[in-house]
Amino acid sequence: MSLPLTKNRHLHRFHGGLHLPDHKLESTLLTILDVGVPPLLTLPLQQHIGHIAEPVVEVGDQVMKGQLIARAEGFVSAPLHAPSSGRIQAIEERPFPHPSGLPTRAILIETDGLDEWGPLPEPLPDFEQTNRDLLLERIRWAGIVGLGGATFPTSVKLSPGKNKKIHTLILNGAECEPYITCDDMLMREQAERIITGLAVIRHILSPNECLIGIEDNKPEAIAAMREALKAAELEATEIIEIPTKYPSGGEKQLIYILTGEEVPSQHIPADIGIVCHNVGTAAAVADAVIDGKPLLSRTLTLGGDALKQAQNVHSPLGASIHWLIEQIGGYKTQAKRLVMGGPMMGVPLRNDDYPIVKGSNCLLALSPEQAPPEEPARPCIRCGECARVCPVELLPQQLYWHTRAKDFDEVQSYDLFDCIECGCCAYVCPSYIPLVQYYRYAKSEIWSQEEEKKKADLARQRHEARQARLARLEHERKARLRKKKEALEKRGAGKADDPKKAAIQAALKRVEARKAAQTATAAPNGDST
Amino acid sequence: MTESNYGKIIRDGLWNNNQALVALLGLCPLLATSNTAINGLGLGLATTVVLLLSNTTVSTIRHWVPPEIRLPVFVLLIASFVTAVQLGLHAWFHELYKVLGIFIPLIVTNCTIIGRAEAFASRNPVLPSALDGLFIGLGFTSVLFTLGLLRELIGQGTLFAQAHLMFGEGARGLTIHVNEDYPGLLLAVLPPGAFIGLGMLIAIKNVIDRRRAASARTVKVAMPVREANANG
Amino acid sequence: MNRRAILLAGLILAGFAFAGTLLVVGTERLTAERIAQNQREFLLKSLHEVIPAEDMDNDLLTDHIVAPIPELNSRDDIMVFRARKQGKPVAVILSPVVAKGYGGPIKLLIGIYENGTLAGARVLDHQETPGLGDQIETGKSDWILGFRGRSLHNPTEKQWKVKRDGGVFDQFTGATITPRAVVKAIHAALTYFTTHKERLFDAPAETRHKAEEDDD
Amino acid sequence: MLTAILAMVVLAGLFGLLLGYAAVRFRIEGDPIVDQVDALLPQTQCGQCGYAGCRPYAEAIAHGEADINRCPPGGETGIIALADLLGRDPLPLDEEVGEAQEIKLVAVIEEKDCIGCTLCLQACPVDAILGAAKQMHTVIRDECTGCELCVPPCPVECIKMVPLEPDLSHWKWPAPDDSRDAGLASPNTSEVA
Amino acid sequence: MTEYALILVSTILVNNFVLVKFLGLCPFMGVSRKLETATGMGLATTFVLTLSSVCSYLANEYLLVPLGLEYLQTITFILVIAVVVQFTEMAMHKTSPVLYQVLGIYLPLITTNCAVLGVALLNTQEQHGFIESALYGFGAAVGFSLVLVLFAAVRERVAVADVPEAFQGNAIALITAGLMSMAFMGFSGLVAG
Amino acid sequence: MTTLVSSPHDWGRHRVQQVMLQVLLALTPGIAAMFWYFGWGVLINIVIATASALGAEALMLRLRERPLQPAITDFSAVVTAVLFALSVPPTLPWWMTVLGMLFAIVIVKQLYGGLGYNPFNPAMAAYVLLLISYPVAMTHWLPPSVLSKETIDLFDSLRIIFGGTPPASGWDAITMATPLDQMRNGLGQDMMISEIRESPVWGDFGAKGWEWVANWYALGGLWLLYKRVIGWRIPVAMIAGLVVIAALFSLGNPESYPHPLFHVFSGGIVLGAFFIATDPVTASTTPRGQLIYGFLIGVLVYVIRTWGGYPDGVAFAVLLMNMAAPTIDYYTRPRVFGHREDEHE
Ligand SMILES: Cc1cc2nc3c(=O)[nH]c(=O)nc-3n(C[C@H](O)[C@H](O)[C@H](O)COP(=O)(O)O)c2cc1C
Ligand SMILES: Cc1cc2nc3c(=O)[nH]c(=O)nc-3n(C[C@H](O)[C@H](O)[C@H](O)COP(=O)(O)O)c2cc1C
Ligand SMILES: Cc1cc2nc3c(=O)[nH]c(=O)nc-3n(C[C@H](O)[C@H](O)[C@H](O)COP(=O)(O)O)c2cc1C
Ligand SMILES: Cc1cc2nc3c(=O)[nH]c(=O)nc-3n(C[C@H](O)[C@H](O)[C@H](O)CO)c2cc1C
Ligand code: SF4
Ligand code: SF4
Ligand code: SF4
Ligand code: SF4
Ligand code: FES
Repeated sequence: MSLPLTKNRHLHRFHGGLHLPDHKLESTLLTILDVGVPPLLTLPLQQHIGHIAEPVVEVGDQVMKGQLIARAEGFVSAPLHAPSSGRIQAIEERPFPHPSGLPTRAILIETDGLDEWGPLPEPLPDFEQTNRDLLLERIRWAGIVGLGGATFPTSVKLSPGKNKKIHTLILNGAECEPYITCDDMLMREQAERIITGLAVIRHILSPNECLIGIEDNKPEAIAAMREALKAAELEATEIIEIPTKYPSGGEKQLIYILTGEEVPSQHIPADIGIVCHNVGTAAAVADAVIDGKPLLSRTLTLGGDALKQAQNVHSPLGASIHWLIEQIGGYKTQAKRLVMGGPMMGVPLRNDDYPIVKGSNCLLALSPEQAPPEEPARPCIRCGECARVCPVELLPQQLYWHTRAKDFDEVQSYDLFDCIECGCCAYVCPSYIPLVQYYRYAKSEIWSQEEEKKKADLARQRHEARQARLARLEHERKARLRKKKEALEKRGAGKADDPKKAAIQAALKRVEARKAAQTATAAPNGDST
Repeated sequence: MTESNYGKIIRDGLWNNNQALVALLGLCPLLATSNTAINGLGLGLATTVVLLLSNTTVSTIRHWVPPEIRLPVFVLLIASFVTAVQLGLHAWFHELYKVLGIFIPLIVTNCTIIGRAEAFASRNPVLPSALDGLFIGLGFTSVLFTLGLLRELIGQGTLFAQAHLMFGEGARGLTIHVNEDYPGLLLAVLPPGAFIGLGMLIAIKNVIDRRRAASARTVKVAMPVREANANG
Repeated sequence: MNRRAILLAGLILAGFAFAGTLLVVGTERLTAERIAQNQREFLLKSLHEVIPAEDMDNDLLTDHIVAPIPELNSRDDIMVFRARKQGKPVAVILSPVVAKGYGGPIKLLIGIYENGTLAGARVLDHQETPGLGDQIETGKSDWILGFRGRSLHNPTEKQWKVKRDGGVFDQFTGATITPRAVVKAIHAALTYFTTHKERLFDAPAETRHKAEEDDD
Repeated sequence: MLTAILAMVVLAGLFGLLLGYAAVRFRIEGDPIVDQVDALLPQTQCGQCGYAGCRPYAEAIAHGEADINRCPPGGETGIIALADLLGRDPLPLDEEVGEAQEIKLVAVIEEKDCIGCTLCLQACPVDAILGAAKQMHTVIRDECTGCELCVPPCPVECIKMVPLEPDLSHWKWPAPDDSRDAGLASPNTSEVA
Repeated sequence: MTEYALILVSTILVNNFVLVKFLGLCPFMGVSRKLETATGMGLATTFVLTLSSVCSYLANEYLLVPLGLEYLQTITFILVIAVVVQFTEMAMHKTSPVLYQVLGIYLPLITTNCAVLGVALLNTQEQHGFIESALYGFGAAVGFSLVLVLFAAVRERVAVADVPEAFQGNAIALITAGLMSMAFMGFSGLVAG
Repeated sequence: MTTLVSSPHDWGRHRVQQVMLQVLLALTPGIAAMFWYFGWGVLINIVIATASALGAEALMLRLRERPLQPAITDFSAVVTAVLFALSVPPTLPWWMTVLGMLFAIVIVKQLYGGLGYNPFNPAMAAYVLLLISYPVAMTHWLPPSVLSKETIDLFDSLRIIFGGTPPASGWDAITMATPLDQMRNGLGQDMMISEIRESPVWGDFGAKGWEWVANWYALGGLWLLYKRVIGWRIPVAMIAGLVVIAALFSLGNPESYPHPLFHVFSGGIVLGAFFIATDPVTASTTPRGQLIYGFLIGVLVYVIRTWGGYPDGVAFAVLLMNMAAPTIDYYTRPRVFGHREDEHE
C-alpha cells in the first residue's frame, strides 16, 4: 500500500499503529530554555549500549568543562566528558533511570559555577576535505550516542563495514510519541545545526540519497528544516512529511514508510544499506566536528499536567530531574507517576532524584487524570484489537497466552524478539492486560534461561570430567594395590623352595592375572579419558 | 509380598490408580456401553474376568517370552480369553450379548488389559497379579456401572432399565421409574453425555482426593516431628 | 545363535497360539449348540410377537423363501416366512420391509394373515431421532400395535394415511414424517401381499438358513 | 477343530519367525531419551531428587521410575520442560524433596577460617573449589552451582551460601501479577505546590 | 465412485470413530496434549489403520472364510495387527531414524488402540470388499486424526485457561471432547443409512 | 521493593464492559422486530435467560471463590443469555431456558475459567443441547404475526411458558414448523420448490416476517461493524461461503435446491453472521483465519441444512468451527514484519 504525497515519492503504510492524542502543544508554547548549570552533576558510567565506560579521574580531581572523565572500553562503548567545570566529589553507585531501579557506578561532579572550558580539539569546519576516519574518530571521542532513545554509539553505526554500501541515509524527525517535543523544537530553532550534522554524516557514508522524515503534525519544524536545507544546498536530500501515526518514528517503521523496504528480522538497517539517525544525534555530530565539542548536554521535554508549565530545556547531562523541574517553575500537583521517556515506552521512576542521561528525551510528571486507570487486568477476550494495531504484525494475544503458560519455546516461535515494545497492544487492550510487561518478562526470562543453560552445560562437563577422573584414580589405586600384592607374593614365592609349591603358585597367579585382565576389559570406562 | 502390599493393590485398583478415572484407559467400552447401568455392569464383569485370566496367565509365563514377541503373545492370549468369554456370553446371555455388540471382541484392545499385563503382571508373581487383575477390573466395573447409572437416570429417568438382559425376564420388575413426568435429558444417553459424565466423575474424584490430602496434611503439620528433624 | 533365537520366537509364538486356539476351539465346541439354539429362539420370538405360535404348526424357520421385492423398497432380499396349520396357509411374515424415514431406512417386520388382515408389525431397526421418531418402537409407545387387524379395506384406501394428511393413523407431536413413512410401507406390504398371495405361499422353501447368518 | 488349531499354529509360527528375524536384523542400542532428559536438568548435581546427581535422575525418569517433579533447582520451568519433552502432565514440585529456590546461591569460603582440610573439595561435584591440602581454599564463583554439598563436610563451618547479588546485566523483569493496582504507589516528588 | 466418496464422508464426519463410535479413545485422550505429537500420532495411526485394515481383510478372506473359522476372527486379527505394528516399528527404527522420530514412538501405542481392531471387525461385519476395506480404514483414520489434531489445539488453549482446580487436566479434556461430540451430532443424518 | 509497572503509561478508552453493551445495543432493533412478529414470548425468554445466566454466573463465581466483580457486570453473560433467547422458540417452556443457561454458563463457560477462556460458544452449545434433547419443543415456532389469525397476548404467553398449557385452540393451531423446516419437509416429499413456495408463508426471499427480522439484525450488525466492535471478515466470509455453495447447487437445479437468498434470509444466518460467529472468544483471531473460519461456517450451514438431519445448522456449524479455531489460528499466523513470506507455513 502506498499513497502519493510528495512529487514522486510513494509513502508506504505499515500495518497497525495508533492515532494518539498528541499533547504536544503544551510544551511547544515556549522556546527551549537553557537551564544553566546545577550544583551537582551525576554522570552514570553506563549511558549507552555496550561496555561500561572506565573513569580516568579520581575523587578530588578538578575537572574542566569538556574534559574527558571516563574513557570508552572496547569498540561498542562511549566516553564521558565533564559537562561543566568543578571537582570530582565521588565515584560511587548511584540510582539511574532503569526499570530495575538498581544503582550503577557514576561520577559525581560538584560544579564550581564557572563553567570553564578545558582544552578542546581542533574544529574541523571543512569536514568535506577531512579524512573519514578522522571524522569517525572525532565522533567517537565526543561520546555521541543515538539521542533518539536507543543510545547506541553513533560512531559504530557510522562504520558499517567495508562490504556494506549504504545507499540511503535517513534522519528521524518523526517524534511520534505523545508529549515529546524536543526534536520538534530542535528542528524549529536549530535546523541549520541539524542539516550541518546531516552533511557530515553524509560525507562519512556517501549514500545515494538522504531522507528526512517528519510527521505532518509539526508544520513549523518542517518549514524551518526546508529553509535550512535550501540554504545548505544539499543534493539528493529531501524532507518528507509523513502521516502522523504512532510509532512511525520506530527505526524499522520509518524506513518502511520512506523506502518500502523491510529490515529483515534480527538484522540492522545497515544490512539493507540504510542508516537511520535521530535529528538530535545529527546536531550533536555537527557540534563535535565543526566546533570540536563533545556531547555535554541535550534537549529534553519536561511535560505532564503535574507540572506548572511544560517546556523544553537544554540541560547538561547529569542534572537531576528535581532540579530541572524547579528551573521551569516546579510542580502544580503531586505527580501520580514519573516517567522518563514518553507515555508509550518510557521508564517509570521511583522519585525525581535521578539524573538525566544521554538517552533522556523527555520527563513526564503525570497527574492522576493522566495516569493509567488502576484497574486489575481482566481475562483476554481474544478480541484481536492488539493484533490489529501491532506495527510488526505479531499476534500479541498469543505471545501473552504462551508467556502466561511459561511456554517460552512457543513464545519465540511467535517471534517475540521482533516485538519493539511500542505498547500499542497494551494501549488498546480492553481488558487492561499489561501485555508489554509480559513480553519484557518473557524476553529477560529467555535470556536468563539461555545463560543458565550454558552454565548447566559447563557444570555437566565439569561433573563428567570429575567422575572420569575419580574413576581413573580408583582404577590406578586398584592397579597399584594389585602390583604391591603381586610383588609381595613374588617375594613369598621366591622364598618357597619347594618346586611343587612354586608351580602351584605360578598357576594360581596365571588364573588371577587372567581374572584381572577380564575385569579390566569388562569395565572399559574405567581407564578411558 | 506383605499384607499391606495386598492392601495397596486393592486400593490402587479400586481408587488410587483406577484405570478409568486416573489412567484414562479402556475408555471406549466405558463410554460406549455406559448408557444404562446394566450394560455397564455386563461389560464391566466380562472385562474383569478377562483381566483376571490374562493377568494370571501372563504372570505365569512371564519368564519364558523373549521381548520381541512379548506383545504378540500377550495379545494372543488375551484374544483367546476374550473369544471364550464372548462365546460364553453368546450362549448364556444372548440378549446382553446383542446389546454390547462389537464391544465384546473389543475387550481385546481395552488398553487396560494389555496395560496391566505389561505394567504389572509381567513383573510380579502370580498371586499379586491375579489380585491386581481382579481389583483393577472391579474398579473399572464400578466406574462403568456408576456412569451408566447416572446417564440412565438423567437421560431417561429410569434405573436398571434393562435388568432383564442380565438377570432374565423375572428382573423386569427391578426397573425403577423415578418420576413418570420426567422429560429426560436425551443428551445424557447420547455420546456427548458419556464424555461429560466421565469428566464430572473425574472431577468428583479429584475433589475427594484433595479433601483427603488436605486433612492428611493438617495432621502431619500438627506433629512436631518436622522441627526435630530440622534441628538434627 | 541368531538362528536359534529366531526359531525360538517362532516356536514360542506357535506354542501359545496352540494353547490359545485350543481354549477357543474348546469353548466353541461347548457353546456352539446353545448359540445356534439361542439364535433360532431369538428369531422365533420376534416372529411370534406378530403371529402367535398357537396359530401354526409348521417350523417357520425352515418354511421360508428369500425373494427380491423392489416394491417394498428393499435393497436386500426380503425373507418371507410362511405359517401353516395342518398344511394350510395361515399367514406370512415379511422381513425386512423398508420405509423411508426421517433419518434413514426403517426396517419393519410385517405379518399378514392369509385373509389379508394385518397380524402386526414391528420395527427391527431405524435411525429416527430419539425422542421424536423413535415412538415407533414398542418399548417407547404402543403406536405400532395399532395396526393389528387392519386390512386394505379397513380403513379405506383413502384413509390409509396419518391424521394430518386426512387419514386415520395418529402422528406423533412434532414428527409426522416417521409415521407417514411407516403407514406407507405397511400399506405397500398389504398391497403386495394381496396381489402375490398365491406365489408367496406356493414357492418351494429355501434350504439355506439365511436367518441365522443375519443374526450376528 | 484340527484345521483351526493347525491354521493358527502355522500362522503364529510364521509370525514368530518374522518377528524373531526382525529383532535380530533391526537391533539397536542406546537410549537417546536419557540424554534429552539430562539436557533439561540444571546440573546442579545436588542430589535433592534422591539420586546421585542429575544423570541418574534422568535415567530414572526415562525408564519411568521417577516422577518429573523431584528437582528443586530446576523449579517450575524445569518441570514444564520435562513434561513437554515426555508428553506428561506438569506436576507441582514434590514437597518431599524441598522447595524451589527463587534466589540463586553460591558458596563462599570464609578464607581466614579455612584450615585446608580438602573435605569440601572432595564433596564438590563440579570441581568448583580450588585449593590444596593445608592451604586456603576458594570457590570459583562462576562455576559453583550452589548445590550446598560442600557445606556439611566443612569441620570449621567456614562455608556460607550467599545469594547472588542481582546486577544490571542479570536483572530480570518480574512476571506481571495481572493486578495492575499493586505497585502503583505515587513517586516521591519532593515538592508539591 | 460416489459409493467410495460416501464411505469417506461417513467415516470421517458422520460416524466419526472417536466422537460417535467411541473407538480409539485412549490415544485420543492420551496423545492430545500437544498439537505436534497429535499430528505425529495421526500420521502413524493413518498408516497402521489402513495397513491393518487391508491385512485383516486378506486374512479373513483367504484364511478364515475358506476354512470356516470365522469365530477365530478376533484372535487372528489382533495377531495380524500386533505383528504388523511391531514389525513396522522395528524396521522403521533401524532403517529410517528420521521417520521413527516422527512416528515410531506412537506405533506401540497403536496396537492397543481399539480403533484398529474395530476397523477390522466392522469391515467383516459390513462385508466390505478389498477397496472398501482399505477406504474404510483410511477414512476412519483420517477422521481420527482430524479430531485428534483439532482436539489437541483446543487442549493447548484450555491448558492456559483458568480452569477450576478439580477440573484441570483430564476432567476438562473429557468435557471438551463431549462438547466436540455434541458439535459432531450436527452431521447426523448426513449420509442416510 | 515495589512491584514494577511497565510502559505504556496511557491506555485506550475501550473496555470489555462497553464492548458487551454495544453488542446488546446493536441487538435492540432485532429484538424489537422479533417482539413485533412473535409477541411477548421473546421478551419473556430474554428475561428468564438473563436472570438464570446471571444467577448461574454468580453461583459459579462463589463456588470458585472468585470475586463477583467485575465478572458479573461485564455483561458477557447477558449477551450470552440474549443471543440464546433470540434463537429459541418464543414458546419454549421456562425450565428449558433455565436448563440451557445453566449448561451454557456453568459447563461451557465457567468450567473453563469464565469469560475469555471458553473454547465453545456458550449460547450455541446451550441451543444444541436443547435441540438434541427436546427437538419437538425446539422446532415449533409461533407463526409471525403477519400470518397468524390468532394473536397471543402477554397472559397467554406466560401460561404457555410457565404452565406448559396450550391455548384453547391447541398446539397445532398456534405453532408451525419454521420456514427452513417446511422447505426441508417439502423437499423430503419430493416436492418442487415452486410448489412449496405456493404457500402464503413465503415472502420475497425467505418467509414473511422472518426476512424482516433478518433485516433488523443486519442493521444492528452493520452498526457494530461501523463501531469496530466486530471485524468484517467473519460475517462477510460466512455469508459468502453460504451463498457460493448455495448458488452452485441452485444454479444446477433450482427446483430442488433453494435460492441462495432464501438461505441467507432464513434461519439464524444474519444473527449468526454478525453476532454469533463473531464472538471474539471462540472465533478465529488471525485475519486469514477469520476468513477461513467464516467461510467454512457458511459451507457447513449449507451442508447440514441440505443433507443433514437438522433443519438449521448455524449452531452446529459455529460449534464445529469453534473446535477448529485454534488449529486454524495455528496455521494462519500472519507474516511478521521483516520475515519472509513462507516462514511459518
Ligand atoms: C544490541 C544492539 C546491537 C546493535 N548493533 C549494531 C551494529 O552492530 N551496527 C550498527 O550499525 N547498529 C547497531 N545497533 C543499532 C541499531 O541498528 C539501531 O540503530 C538502534 O538500535 C536504534 O534502534 P531503535 O529503533 O530501537 O531505537 C545495535 C543496537 C542494539 C540494541
Ligand atoms: C516504538 C518506537 C518509536 C520511536 N520513535 C522515535 C521517534 O519518534 N524519533 C526518533 O528519533 N526515534 C524514535 N525511535 C528510535 C528509533 O527507532 C531509532 O532508535 C533512532 O531513530 C535511531 O537514531 P539514533 O541512533 O540517532 O538514536 C523509536 C523507537 C521505537 C521502538
Ligand atoms: C432434530 C430433528 C429431528 C427430527 N426427527 C424427526 C423424526 O425422527 N421423525 C419425523 O417424522 N420428523 C422428525 N423431525 C422433523 C420435524 O419435527 C418436522 O417438523 C416434522 O416432522 C414435520 O411434521 P409436522 O407436520 O408435525 O410439523 C425432526 C426435526 C428435527 C429438527
Ligand atoms: C461481538 C460479540 C459477539 C458475541 N457473541 C456471543 C455468542 O454468540 N454467544 C455467547 O455466548 N456470547 C457471545 N458474546 C459474549 C461473550 O463473548 C461470551 O459470553 C463469551 O464467549 C463468554 O466467555 C459475544 C460478545 C461479543 C463482543
Ligand atoms: S487486545 Fe487484549 S483482550 Fe483483546 S485480544 Fe489482545 S490481549 Fe486479548
Ligand atoms: S509492543 Fe510488541 S506486540 Fe505490542 S504492538 Fe508493539 S510490537 Fe506489537
Ligand atoms: S535435584 Fe536436580 S539438580 Fe539436584 S541432582 Fe537432582 S536433578 Fe540434579
Ligand atoms: S562450591 Fe559447594 S555449593 Fe558450589 S558447586 Fe561446589 S559443592 Fe556445590
Ligand atoms: S479402549 Fe479404545 S483405545 Fe483404549
